[in-house]
Amino acid sequence: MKQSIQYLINIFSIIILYILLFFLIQTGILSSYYSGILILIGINIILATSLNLATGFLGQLALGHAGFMAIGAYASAIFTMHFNVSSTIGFIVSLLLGGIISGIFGIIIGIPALRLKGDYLAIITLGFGEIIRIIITNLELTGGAKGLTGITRLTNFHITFWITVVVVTLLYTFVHSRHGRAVLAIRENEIAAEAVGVPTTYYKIFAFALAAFFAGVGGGLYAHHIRTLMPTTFRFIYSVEILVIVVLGGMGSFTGSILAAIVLTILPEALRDLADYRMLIYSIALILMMIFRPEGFLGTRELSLSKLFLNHKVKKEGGKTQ
Amino acid sequence: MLTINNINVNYGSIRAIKDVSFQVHQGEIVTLIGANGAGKTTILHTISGLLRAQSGEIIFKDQTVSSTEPHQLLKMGMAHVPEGRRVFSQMSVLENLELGAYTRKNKKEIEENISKVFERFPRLKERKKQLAGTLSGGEQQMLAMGRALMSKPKLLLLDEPSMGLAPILVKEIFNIIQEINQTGTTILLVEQNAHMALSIAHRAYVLETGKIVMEGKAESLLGNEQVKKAYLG
Amino acid sequence: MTFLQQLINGLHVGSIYALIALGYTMVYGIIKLINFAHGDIMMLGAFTAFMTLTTFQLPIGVVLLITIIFCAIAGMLIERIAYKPLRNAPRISALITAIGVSFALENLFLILFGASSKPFPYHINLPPLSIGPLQITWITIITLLLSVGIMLMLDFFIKKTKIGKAMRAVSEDEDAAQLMGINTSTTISITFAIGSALGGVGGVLYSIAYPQIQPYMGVMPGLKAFIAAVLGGIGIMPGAMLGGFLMGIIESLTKGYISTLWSDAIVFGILILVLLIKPTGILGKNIREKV
Amino acid sequence: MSLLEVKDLGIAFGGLRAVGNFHINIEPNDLIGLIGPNGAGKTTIFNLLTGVYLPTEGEIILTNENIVGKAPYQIVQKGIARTFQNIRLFKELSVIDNVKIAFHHKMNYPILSGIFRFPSYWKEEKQIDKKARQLLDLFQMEHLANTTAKNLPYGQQRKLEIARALATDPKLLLLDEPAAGMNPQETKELMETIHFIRHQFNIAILLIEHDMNLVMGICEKIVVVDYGMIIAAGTPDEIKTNPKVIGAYLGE
Amino acid sequence: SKDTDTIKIGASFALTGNVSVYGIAARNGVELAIKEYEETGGKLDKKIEFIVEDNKGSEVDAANAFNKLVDREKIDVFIGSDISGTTLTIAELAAEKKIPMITPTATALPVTEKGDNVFRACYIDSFQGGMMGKFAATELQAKTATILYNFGSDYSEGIASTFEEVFQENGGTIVGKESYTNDDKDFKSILTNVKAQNPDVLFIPDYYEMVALIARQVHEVGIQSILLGVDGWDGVIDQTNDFPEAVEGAYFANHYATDDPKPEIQNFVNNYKEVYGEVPNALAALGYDAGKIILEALEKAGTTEPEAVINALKTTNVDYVTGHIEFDEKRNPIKSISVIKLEQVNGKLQQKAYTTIEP
Ligand SMILES: Nc1ncnc2c1ncn2[C@@H]1O[C@H](COP(=O)(O)OP(=O)(O)OP(=O)(O)O)[C@@H](O)[C@H]1O
Ligand SMILES: Nc1ncnc2c1ncn2[C@@H]1O[C@H](COP(=O)(O)OP(=O)(O)OP(=O)(O)O)[C@@H](O)[C@H]1O
Ligand SMILES: [Mg+2]
Ligand SMILES: [Mg+2]
Repeated sequence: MKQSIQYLINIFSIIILYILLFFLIQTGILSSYYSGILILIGINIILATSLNLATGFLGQLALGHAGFMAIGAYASAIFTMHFNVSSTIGFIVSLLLGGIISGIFGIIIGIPALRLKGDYLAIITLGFGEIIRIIITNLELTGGAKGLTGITRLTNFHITFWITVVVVTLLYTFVHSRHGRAVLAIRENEIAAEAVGVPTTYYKIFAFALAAFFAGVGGGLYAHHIRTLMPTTFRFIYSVEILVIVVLGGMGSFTGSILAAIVLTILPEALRDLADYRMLIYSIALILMMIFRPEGFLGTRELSLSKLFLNHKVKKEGGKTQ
Repeated sequence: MLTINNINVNYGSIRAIKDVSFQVHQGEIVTLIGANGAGKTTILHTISGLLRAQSGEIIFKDQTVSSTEPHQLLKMGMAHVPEGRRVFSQMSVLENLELGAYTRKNKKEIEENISKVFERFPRLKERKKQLAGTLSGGEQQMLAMGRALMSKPKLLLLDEPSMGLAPILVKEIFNIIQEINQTGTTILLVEQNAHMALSIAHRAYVLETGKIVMEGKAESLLGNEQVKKAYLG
Repeated sequence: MTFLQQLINGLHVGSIYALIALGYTMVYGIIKLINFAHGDIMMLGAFTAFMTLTTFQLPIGVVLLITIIFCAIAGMLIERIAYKPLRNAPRISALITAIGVSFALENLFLILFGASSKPFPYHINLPPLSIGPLQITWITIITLLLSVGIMLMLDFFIKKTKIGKAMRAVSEDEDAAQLMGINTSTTISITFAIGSALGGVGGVLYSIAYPQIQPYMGVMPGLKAFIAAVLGGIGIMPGAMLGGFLMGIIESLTKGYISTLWSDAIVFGILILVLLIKPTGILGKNIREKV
Repeated sequence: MSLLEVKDLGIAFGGLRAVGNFHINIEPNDLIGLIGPNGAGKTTIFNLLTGVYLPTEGEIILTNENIVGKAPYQIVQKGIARTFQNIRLFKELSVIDNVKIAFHHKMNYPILSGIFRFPSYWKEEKQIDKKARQLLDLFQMEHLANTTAKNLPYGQQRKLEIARALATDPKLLLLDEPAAGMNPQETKELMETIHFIRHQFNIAILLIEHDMNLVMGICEKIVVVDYGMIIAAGTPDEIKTNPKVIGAYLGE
Repeated sequence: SKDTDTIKIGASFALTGNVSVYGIAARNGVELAIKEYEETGGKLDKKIEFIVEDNKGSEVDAANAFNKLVDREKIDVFIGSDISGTTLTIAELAAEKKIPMITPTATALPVTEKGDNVFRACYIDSFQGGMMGKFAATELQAKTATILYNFGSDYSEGIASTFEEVFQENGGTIVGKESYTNDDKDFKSILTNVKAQNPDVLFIPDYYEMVALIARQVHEVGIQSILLGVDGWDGVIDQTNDFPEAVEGAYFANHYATDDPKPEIQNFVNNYKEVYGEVPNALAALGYDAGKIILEALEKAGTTEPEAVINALKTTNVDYVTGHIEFDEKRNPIKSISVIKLEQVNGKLQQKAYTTIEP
């Protein structure tokens, strides 16, 4: 009973938010500058929540997320360019395709990589991310170093909004199913997880591939928003930037990732007028935020609208690594 | 030697130690007993400076040490054998012992001290080149104790030295504690094995959920019905 | 013959990686922090040397000394300000802070010195040593000797000296180390001082070999050195050295015989292979968690 | 028919032969103690039985099937559950989630059903919630269901670990020093708990313990190991008086 | 814009990040052009506002920066960006919004194909590469050449491939085509191969910083070939001051020569040095010219109406610092190329105008 009220409140708030933003954009109160930023926020939310699945919930430090994003971006862009896709349906197909290819790479990479732990895993995912980028740079199909340009603009605010909602919802429902619990158990104590009957390898790879899948979807949205893909964009520093969002929001908190994605997308924009000083201030802000809130904005907690409204305690199911 | 006045210790918002006061006099063995989670370890950590009390005062050798760093306390003569042994597992037995004498300068005295520890724990001598992490539980416990003795402490804090040891070793450990005490070291002992602890201690305090609920001579507590029921089984 | 020449080329790059990797590994070994800013400390060293060379025209020995001192102090300061407050925080938070420090240093120097490269004003004027058709530059010989020497010294320092032992104790168990009377803050400061000083030396040698300095110069060598450290077994001095040499040689040979385009991919590929066979690096000890 | 039959089990770490020639027969509903000096190889035996280590030699036959080489999670699914010498809970998760995770392999709904919340998800989740609460209730821990595991006192953590192991529905339960760090009173309660679960769940139990009150008090049979080899086996009374055991382990 | 008494010129460059070398120089050039224009009392009766946004070389930032300039600042014309990725991103958006745009430095072919409002001040890669190929084969009488290019830089790659084509058409043989990447500092393994090839000329199409590093090692390895370069080489003498032998005798294509006595060039060089404390490189010069081109088009159009400005841009036909500029129908400049030779005079390197190749 209580649960269904919670769901209703959440669905209702999302629709209200959408209508509000829709209205603001339609009337031109939010110009294309702002709607562009909204789209980026959506993409960053998708990237951060999906990385959070691997890093916050599964507990594996991964530094190759930009590589998966790149696969999704190139795959979906090549698809829409090749078939001259201009419909929303076709676009969604291309996003799924990007996600699936990226997910397959997630499995291929996950099988060997996930045998390692901690910093070694970080390095190996970093390595794979770079290899993916180098391959893209060397392929004809992807336009090589010259990049891929002339991609149709198919990403818009509406589609980004709803895909973001769907991605976050799916990630959330996954984490709160028996399979998600298995993933959390692995983070908490891999040996104990195995000792209570959880096939750890399977779930590690599955969670990793799922994260890669959604990163691919995010990449597809990116490709059809920015419309120029350069291999250099997907350097490991991009993976680091996504990781920063995850940690700042709180590892093991989707709402934290959402919050941090909003803050870290807007912050550099807000600092834009400072020109050369922009990145210096940004980095100092980053250091200060970590010093004063090392567990991130939300730690492992989830913000809950229904909690605000109903004023009762919502069970938490997160936790932090290490 | 050691006086604790009304200390309160929190973990985050949870108060683990509430208004605890007690003393340890020169030359004594004092034991703290209490159920799991009563706060014994927390008190030892607070005394040796690994944790900070929210309020209250700790006086060691007539000096207030409530905010003194652990490494300074060691120089003042306080050594702590923490729960779970905490030996440096990637270092050899000998290196562990040398680290125990980290603050001391006199090489010759250190040498002598090491041979004294080896005398007391012949097992360690056999294994002095071995990495501490590969020692068995009991040997690690001996090492932890020997390492603490290397600093020539005036006051030794012991946290459950008998945990996880085979019966034959439990007896040995308590013998050694008494021996150390007889050579002039004051001892504050925390034990689950209340029976053994009370039988070697001079005085004892009983801790319940962060508060001291009883204190007295060890023998009298050993005969106390309440204590018997709650801690001696 | 070209093969030997390529090997020598590889050793040169490798010894620079090794030098930087030593500092990386040192800091990692003690506080388990991937100090992302290490490459930028190297940049700091290069700029310090640049400034002292151009404004005061001091001899290179003095310049090196000043650089070492300056970098050591900078390293300690960074540790105190940015890392120490996070000592008990999740490790990954400290990693993010290190990334923040790295960005901050780069952008600070960008503002101070601009983005364009400055030619580094010191170089060794001796002609390369020729052995038959082989050419070895003096800077190669110096870096090679220096990195081997420093590695041996550091290894001795950490294994045998009192401070070295204290460092290892801190790295294993900070609380227990404190209970031994070790001042952990000081010990960690010393670690950072040494690590950063090495970074500084690396920066100077790097700038002599590739005489161009700019604010982002530390990023790539930093990353490569880190990979070298992991390859050899992070936290292990001879491992860093070996990893550095190997990386340099692999890079040089792939560039010479296969293709530059794939050289990074091949380096990463080999790294991945090594880690899969030996999950803790070439010299890493395989410590299984005891159940 | 024996529940578990172990023959000639052995393992070496590097040069060190930690366990050798170990053998044991466990019947359904047996309660057996495994004792021996520190470093004798007791925990290692547990690790071999649960698939954490691969034995260098020997057979482990669980109801007619050799389980050597099976992964730990498979062995759990076949019916051997365990607790750990140093507690390994899912620390940051709630008490009830700790238990629910252990029901994992008894649940059936597929991943898609979980993600898209098909009816099977709701049905099974509801069942499991009920079962988990019932189990906690048996341990008088239902009121702690939403507490984060790491915040439990030590004794409760041990109990939770046992409850979690039971949730996997084992035929054989391995307990590694369940009384370590407990005072005599708590140990007594633990003894009652062990008795209780043995009858309630009708399972066999093999336990490692250094607390002789507990071992002698509840075990019907005791196996003593030293240097990885069995040095004695028998009833508590036989063991208590066995000179080899006294010399190596009990003392006096 | 609606604002009648100011003209807003927007710009976006990489002012931070690892390609800021290019961005900052270009920005400085544009800034100087506008400053000079205002100081010398340009003929526009409106105030000029110059708004620059950093894009740190990232496409995302470039899109945001451009959108902000258009939506919030309501700019009339746009100058930027520096590298191809960000410029392509912006060109897409500028084409949609019909904002007159000129990139000072992005050489990638598709940039100006995005819309007829997009112009560029630099020559396209193929033009420059072709010219140098011909120069090597005919003027230098080279029979063999090795190309050493920056893989991953579309600029370097583009030039390399046309050079290869034209050099062969003119009877030359390419004996080696080697590549490196932007992150490389040590080229000895590649150069060891080049030494074995022993070509007449070694063509290195890249920017001066990389070139300075390579040239030094070319010398160390003992390669005797003539070095040949492109406009990106401008600035190389400052990098090789203490090691002039490295690039002595090399030729490179450029938009202009800093020692060119033409008053507008000397003016530019001196003013730039005064304001920014360094000798302007090609990127700065192109930025400067892009600024001037825009200003003159605005003047000629007499309005900020995009159509009018675009038409005015199309009719550009003036001598600038980087040469005489007219646009072809694809809005790429038709420019002359100066070939410069590096010579040592009294132990100091000097750029000598060697010849000019007309398009
Ligand atoms: N790091 C911590 N964070 C939060 N609470 C803690 C922490 N450490 C201990 N506690 C809590 O403080 C209380 C006292 O714990 P303490 O370890 O001092 O007990 P103890 O008497 O030593 O118990 P034991 O016999 O199990 O060692 C317990 O309720 C425990 O759960
Ligand atoms: N992974 C391992 N690698 C190397 N040696 C090991 C490993 N695991 C256990 N050992 C060694 O095997 C021996 C047996 O260890 P085990 O943990 O089984 O002892 P135990 O009987 O459980 O002792 P305790 O009563 O102290 O828990 C010890 O000497 C130990 O050091
Ligand atoms: Mg305790
Ligand atoms: Mg054991």
